[in-house]
Amino acid sequence: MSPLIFFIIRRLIQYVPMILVVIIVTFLLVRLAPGDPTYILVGEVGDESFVKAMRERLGLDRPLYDQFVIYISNVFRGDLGYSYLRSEPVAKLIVERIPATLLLVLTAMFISALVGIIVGTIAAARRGVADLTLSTLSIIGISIPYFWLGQIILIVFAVWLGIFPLGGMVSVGYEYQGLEYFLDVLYHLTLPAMTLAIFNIAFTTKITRGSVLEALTQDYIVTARAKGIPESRVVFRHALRNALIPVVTYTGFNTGVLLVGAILTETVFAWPGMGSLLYDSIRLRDYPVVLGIFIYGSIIVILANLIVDVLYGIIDPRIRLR
Amino acid sequence: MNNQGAAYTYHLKNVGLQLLYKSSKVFKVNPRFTAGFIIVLIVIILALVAPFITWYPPLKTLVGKPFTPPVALHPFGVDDLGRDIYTNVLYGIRTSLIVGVSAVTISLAIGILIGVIAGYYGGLLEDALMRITDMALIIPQFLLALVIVAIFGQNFQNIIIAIGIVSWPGIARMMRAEFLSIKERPFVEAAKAVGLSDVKIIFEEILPNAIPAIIPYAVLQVNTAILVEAGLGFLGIADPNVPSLGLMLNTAQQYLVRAWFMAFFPGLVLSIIVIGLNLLGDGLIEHLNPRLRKR
Amino acid sequence: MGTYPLLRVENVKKYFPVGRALFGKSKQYVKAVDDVNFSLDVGGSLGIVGESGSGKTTLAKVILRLFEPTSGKVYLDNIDLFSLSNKEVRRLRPKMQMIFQDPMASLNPRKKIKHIIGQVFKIHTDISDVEISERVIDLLEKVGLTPPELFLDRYPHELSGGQRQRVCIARAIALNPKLLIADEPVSALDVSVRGQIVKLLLEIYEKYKNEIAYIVISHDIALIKSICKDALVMYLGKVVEKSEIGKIIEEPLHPYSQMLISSIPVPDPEIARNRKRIPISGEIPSLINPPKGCYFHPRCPYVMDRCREKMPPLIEVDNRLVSCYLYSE
Amino acid sequence: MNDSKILEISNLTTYYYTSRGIVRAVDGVTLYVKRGESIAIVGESGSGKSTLAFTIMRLLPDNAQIVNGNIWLYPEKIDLVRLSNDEMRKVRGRRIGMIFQDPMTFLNPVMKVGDQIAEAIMYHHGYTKTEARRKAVELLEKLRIPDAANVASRYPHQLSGGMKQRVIIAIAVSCNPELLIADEPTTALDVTVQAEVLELLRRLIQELGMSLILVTHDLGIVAEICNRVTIMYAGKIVEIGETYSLYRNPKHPYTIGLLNAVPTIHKSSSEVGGIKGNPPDLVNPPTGCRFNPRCPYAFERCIREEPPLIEVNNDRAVACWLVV
Repeated sequence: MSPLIFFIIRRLIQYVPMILVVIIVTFLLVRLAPGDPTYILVGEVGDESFVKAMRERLGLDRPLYDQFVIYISNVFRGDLGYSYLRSEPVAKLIVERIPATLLLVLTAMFISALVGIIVGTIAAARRGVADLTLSTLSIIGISIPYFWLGQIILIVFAVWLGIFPLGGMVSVGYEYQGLEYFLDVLYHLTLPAMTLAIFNIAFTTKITRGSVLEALTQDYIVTARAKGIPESRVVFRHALRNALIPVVTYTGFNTGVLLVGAILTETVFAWPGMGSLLYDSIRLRDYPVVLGIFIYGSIIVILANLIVDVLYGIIDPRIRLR
Repeated sequence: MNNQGAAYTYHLKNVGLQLLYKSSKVFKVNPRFTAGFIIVLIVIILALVAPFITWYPPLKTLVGKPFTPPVALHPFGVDDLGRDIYTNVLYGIRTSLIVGVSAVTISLAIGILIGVIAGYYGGLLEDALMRITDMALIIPQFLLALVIVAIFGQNFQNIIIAIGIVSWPGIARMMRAEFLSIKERPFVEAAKAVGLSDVKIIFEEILPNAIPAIIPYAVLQVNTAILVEAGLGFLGIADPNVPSLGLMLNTAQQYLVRAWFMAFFPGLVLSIIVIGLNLLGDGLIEHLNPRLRKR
Repeated sequence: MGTYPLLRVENVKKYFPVGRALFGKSKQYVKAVDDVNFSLDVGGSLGIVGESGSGKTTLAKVILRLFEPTSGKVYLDNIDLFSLSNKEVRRLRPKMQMIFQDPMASLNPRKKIKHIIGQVFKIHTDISDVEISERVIDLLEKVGLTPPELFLDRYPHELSGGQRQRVCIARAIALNPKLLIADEPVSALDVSVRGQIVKLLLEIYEKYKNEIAYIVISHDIALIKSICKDALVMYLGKVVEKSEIGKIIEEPLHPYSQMLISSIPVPDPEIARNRKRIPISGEIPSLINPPKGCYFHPRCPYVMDRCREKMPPLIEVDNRLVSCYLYSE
Repeated sequence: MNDSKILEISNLTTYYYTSRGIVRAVDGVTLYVKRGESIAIVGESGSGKSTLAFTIMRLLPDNAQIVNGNIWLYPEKIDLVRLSNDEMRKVRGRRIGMIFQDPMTFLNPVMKVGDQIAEAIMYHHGYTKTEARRKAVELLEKLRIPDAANVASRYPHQLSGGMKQRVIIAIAVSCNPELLIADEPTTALDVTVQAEVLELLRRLIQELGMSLILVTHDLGIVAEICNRVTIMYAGKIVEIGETYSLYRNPKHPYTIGLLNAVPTIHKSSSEVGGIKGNPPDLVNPPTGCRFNPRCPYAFERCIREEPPLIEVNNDRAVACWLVV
């Protein structure tokens, strides 16, 4: 077995049980919560007969152990319960919303990786005023809460200037097709993606600057300079290549933050992803959906971490062989 | 160090001015730390004197005409229910700081305990604890806190506890890393060699050397806690009886087109708090990293 | 008084598990110390020589029970150290002390000198604080940190390298140990300061000759020669040669000892350029996968067939011990 | 041996600017290196010997600065101190190569060692990647590395310490520089490996006709390979001389002390001396002769006045009032 495959398998073994843990944690929380867990698993609905039917279906009248087994097997079959308020299965509701969220997250991620790594490297290599400005900006960038940043961007660009839509993903009332549809989505995507990307650019810049700076103090940089190769090659080939390892790791850690960021940003722009769904469900006390979003969100983050971790092993030749 | 200099610092230590002397050096070296320190200081003072510089009770409705834009009597405007935004923002700072500090106290207690046990004893216990920590680190902490508050009830206490118990893993991990590296340093072995007991080695030799590395991260953790609270508030998960910057932004969301000030001021103040803490924490990290400082 | 040696080391082994299989326990071991035997009388001084990875420091730490042994026996003053509980070992610590390589790292940076040394008395005696500080002052004088008052309230980082090592030595001799192990005591110090510390170690040795035994660990044979009477050469966790230090330098028996002696740089151009040289080849192999047979055979200029088969035993040749087939039969 | 100079350093002064104050690491050093010669710069940590080496290469950290002096590189007699960064880059690697102390940290961990060697060849000679790689393998073969092609395609962490140090040497000599600067090249290695690497180095500079500046604290390895020795103390040269005569007849009290301070296998333990006191703090060095607080022969003039480096005979210069 090649070391890389071995490495990937090892990581799979590490990550998959986490999904199980998330489900167990959810179950325990529901059980530990004060009051009748039925209301959390079913939602605050008035219909007595529906509640009774659900209690039987979820085995809530049976011992804890049985409930646990039923819960786990339900979740693994993709059955997260039924949203009485929306008359739809929770899983269906969430799965429909995932693509929109992913579109937002991936766009922001792509832009910020591109911009953040370049800006961060330049800040680290240049030092001086440019660095001070850029790194101060990046601290401010990661500090501003994205939901507020989104609100301000919305007020300025949509309300005051009126050059972008107030929200949504497509223009209501038009049945665009093909390219037109694509452009319309892009038009709606601009502000939320910008909001999310600003935070993430700041984050990536900060991490990149830090680790390029660190890399530039390493001894092998002296060796590279002693060879007489151009400084740009020293920075990009020698320092950045090494600095990318922590950058990738932190990007992995940050997927959770980014997903949460997307959820909050969606709320501002009424972007039809998991975030808006979560916001509405909290207001309506539609707990099955809230729990479902927690489980699905965790799974997405776990998978993202798995991918990043494997990537990490590919970038750094030392990791694989450990 | 030359003798005169040594004698001088020695003198300072004796008169208890050591801390001042050291921090004066920090300020000179790191402008970012200084800026952060000043911002945080101002924020703390504002939180403390809030009752004396506001002229309405917090959360009281109809003290002004709803949706009044900023005027002298209502510097930040009036919200949809006629509450004075300026008053609620100042009390909101209090809430943010209380949440930040108490939640971090909880997470420090859990994190240090787990980190110390894992770092010092090692073996299977460490493996198990660290596996749990890694998982807890990956699961989106915000969503977990949200679920906890949502199903346990939206009151102030629950929010603090929820934020506290979801944010320990970072501290635990750092603490363990510090312990592992300090444990390997020869002075710990030397302490063992002269016959110090485990408990004494942990508390007298290792912990005092590990704590300084944790401090800047604790500062940044306060920040995270404040942001999580605000985020929860923004989604509507908050205690309605406590002024909260996040909850104000939640209300503002419905009136963005009509009342920009409802979103602008609470968010601005929230951002300033977080910027201050970030500058402070970052400056501390940079100051403590000798390799970066040298350049 | 018995006639037994102060320190007896019998078949001591220390294996570290390495690598972790996907499931279950690891099967590979690093044999850091593999079956070491020697004894040391009161007044004896033994040097342990070896390059990095030879297991010399591990051996010292196993003897002092800073590492738990894999197997074997160590008797100090006829007490079976390996059979003691952790608590009992702690009580015995004053009798066996160690001086570490890096004096800066082996002093707690957040404690004053008086607390670092005073701690020893606090743990093991119940003398008053006043008495402790008298003893500390006394010790500082003994190790040449004069006037002692100047050092009591300092932190380690306020001292020079040589002064720090003196503090470490003071701490080690505070409770009159029977066994004193110095692990590379001067290698972290400035060259011009090394002589001072060597002198101090010799002074202490002269003073306590009738109650103490010394072990000095170093990669530097010259250092060992200036402090010790006997030496033990280690290679990959095994003892390959043991005898009086002068003999090892004059006429090393084991090919590895020969290589080691001939590769030591001599600060005298005449000797350096005209001495006989053993051709040097290869590097120390990995401890995880040591060569079959004699561990040294891949680098040995005199390698024979049976060297590749089986590890040669440690045999006696004119009052010296060597592990090499060149000297058997 | 050709008697022409290859490098001449005159009154070179390098300071570090630290939070504690100005560290006078190299303070008015004058020195020359002849073509084909091996010269040692010996000193303890903090003597400024490494700073001197890095100053010649202009590879100082940001907080250090060349304050004064010249470094002339012959035959053109260009002053390295005054070259632009771009011009200096063309000197590095191409005309002066450098070997570093710790093979563990001085190689890029995520780059194959063959590529690390090939880099300078590509840049200075305009070779293509494939050509440069082939050249790198040839170099490794010259350094007696078995299976060189295979070694070239490995990462540093897959090689042993001695092997890595050979890669560092290969990088330094890859463009056939006229001068090689080695900063403690064997300190991080085991004794047996050290001997092997030294032997290799000696053979290599002979074959390629390079000059060598060997920076070290170890008087032992100097005796093995250098023609001339420079002793530095606290940022200044205290004695320069031809190796044989300097070891046999050291003149400066520091040199004498240093030769006595190291135990050797040819000395009995009673002969081991040592120098009292500690190396000075270069932020606030002693007045007069910097060695005076530790010198057994110091008299009043030594505290007052700094002794100049005076040539006492053909091959020896000493900075000491006793010798004047």
